[in-house]
Amino acid sequence: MSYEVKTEAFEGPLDLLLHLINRLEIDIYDIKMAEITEQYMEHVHAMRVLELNEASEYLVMAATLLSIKSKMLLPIHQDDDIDDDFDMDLQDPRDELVLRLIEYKKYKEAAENLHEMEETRSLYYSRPPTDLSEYQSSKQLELLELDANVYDMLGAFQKMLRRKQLNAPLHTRVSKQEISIKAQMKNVIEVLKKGGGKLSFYELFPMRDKNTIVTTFLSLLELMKRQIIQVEQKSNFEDLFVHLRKEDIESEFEDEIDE
Amino acid sequence: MNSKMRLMSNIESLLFVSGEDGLTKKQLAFLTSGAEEEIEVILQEMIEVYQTNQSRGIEIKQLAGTYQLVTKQENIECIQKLVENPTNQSLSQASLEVLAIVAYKQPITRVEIEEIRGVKSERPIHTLSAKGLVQEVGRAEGTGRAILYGTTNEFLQYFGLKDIHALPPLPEDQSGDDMEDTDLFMTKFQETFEG
Amino acid sequence: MNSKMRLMSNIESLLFVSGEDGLTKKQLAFLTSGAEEEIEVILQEMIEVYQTNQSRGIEIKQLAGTYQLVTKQENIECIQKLVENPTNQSLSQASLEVLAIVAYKQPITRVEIEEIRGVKSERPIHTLSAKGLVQEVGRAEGTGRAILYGTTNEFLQYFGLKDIHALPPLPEDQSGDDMEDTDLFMTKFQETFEG
Repeated sequence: MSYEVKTEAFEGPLDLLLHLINRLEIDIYDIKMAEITEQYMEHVHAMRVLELNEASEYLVMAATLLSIKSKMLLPIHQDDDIDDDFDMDLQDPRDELVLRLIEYKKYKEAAENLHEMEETRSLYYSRPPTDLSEYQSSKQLELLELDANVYDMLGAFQKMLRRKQLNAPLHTRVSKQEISIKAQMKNVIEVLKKGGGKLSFYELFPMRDKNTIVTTFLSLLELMKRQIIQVEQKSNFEDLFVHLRKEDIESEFEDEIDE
Repeated sequence: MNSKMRLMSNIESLLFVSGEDGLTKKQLAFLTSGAEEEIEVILQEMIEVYQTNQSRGIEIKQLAGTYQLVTKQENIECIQKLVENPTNQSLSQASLEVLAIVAYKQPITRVEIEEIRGVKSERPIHTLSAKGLVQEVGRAEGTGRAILYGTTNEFLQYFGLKDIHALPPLPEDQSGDDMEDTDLFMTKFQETFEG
Repeated sequence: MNSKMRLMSNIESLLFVSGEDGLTKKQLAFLTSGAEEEIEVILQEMIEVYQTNQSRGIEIKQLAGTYQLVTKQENIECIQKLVENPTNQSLSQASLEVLAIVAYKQPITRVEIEEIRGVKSERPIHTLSAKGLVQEVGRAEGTGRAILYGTTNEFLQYFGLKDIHALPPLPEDQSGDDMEDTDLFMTKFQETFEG
């Protein structure tokens, strides 16, 4: 069976979060962590992330959200001087995320402006310069300095393509997923156990088949949500590590996970 | 023939031949042996004439630092009938985002772009370089000496910009806005107390 | 705006973008949705107007059944100056186009290069050979045994490439690729919701 659908796509976890904030009509400065985390997980769950790179980014954000959520659940130390606490600008665990979202939002809007400009520009045409080399003596041509790099060459090629307006329509069909998430969750735990309880994110994706990658990714999300595994990243764009938190989970596993 | 008409004729010929490369006021002055101020005045007059004359199908626009002849927007329909594939292949969302960041923050490294977007951006950067919309403009200081990216002339041409300053201002920083509001509030507050 | 002015404007736009290929009366009638007889009359009037208006630098030339815009003969002097002026970019654009085609499609004949570019390319090929960036790498099979061109070692050196495989992939299908991934991704997305 195949589908051909076109809907809104997301440009990464920040884009997805902005979408959710917008849809849920949440104040960006006062994000309801429980609500947004749940929605985020649901969405990412439903999405089938294709590229490993992207997958890790969505996963890191999931981990971040869960971490912020749990920090916010911690009781504020009331044993200290209450006045102090009140006056002090307590560091909100959401601050960093909010700043990132706002920064990203600016450029997302700027990108929309660019898109409009692109459309306006497509309403008028210029013409390629007349090839004047005919009027040029060969000697002059040889003396002409060519000052270019590979990308100038590609740019020239691109200009030519634009002139020729080449294009081919694209149709992509997808087959249905074959491995269940439940089965893959078990697999992941097995692999983690064999790997001594800790593996790099990429080691969990040895297969190239996109469907399997997607299923593995979703099973990781589910495991994370259930706190069976934990995901760690030292800093942006560094390798992710996946830890097994609970060793013996078989029983709980059998009852809970149902398709 | 008077000299103004000759200059106009020369300018039209030159702009026609140079196509999307266009020519600057300075180059036009040199090529027509006219004075730059005179060329400036004549160009303004020509721009006006082309625009208002309804039987003209082309006009003069300032694009990427040069003057260029382009077709009038109102004729797009019949031109699109002429070009093979009228559905202009526009840039992907990813490319547009990267391009926006490069345009406003140039020179900027790939890692910095990725920090803002929250996703890897190697591919859109490559697409944009290959399309001649961004280019390497230098290397960052320090270890690694990462490539610094900036926009190209083709970028200006592609988005119909006279120069990089013609970019619309970056959408308002909301936190800045709020802060301003707070400031205003505090000022009012203060005023009331002191007044 | 009256219909004659609109037709004139349309025709000027169309002739402007069609360049050296020009357009026939029939094509113009189809593209502007005008009657052929009407187009014929208007074209004659336009030819007259362009010719007599001394501030115009281009005119309509009728050649082998097609109409095309060309610069006026009397402006040859300033165009010659443009040809000699080193700021002219169209020369390097032509050379870079040919170089890109040779680099990615080698071995390739001159005729094949011209088919891709849509214009004569003898001069830029000559320039590139003279600069040692492309060379004869063999002869094509069949009658004529046309020269096959390829890039040289100097080409690799000039662009700082380890070998020819170090060339970045052609941008041609990149935006397509992006779209494909997004589509695939979103299809999956939908599937899960509906499934």
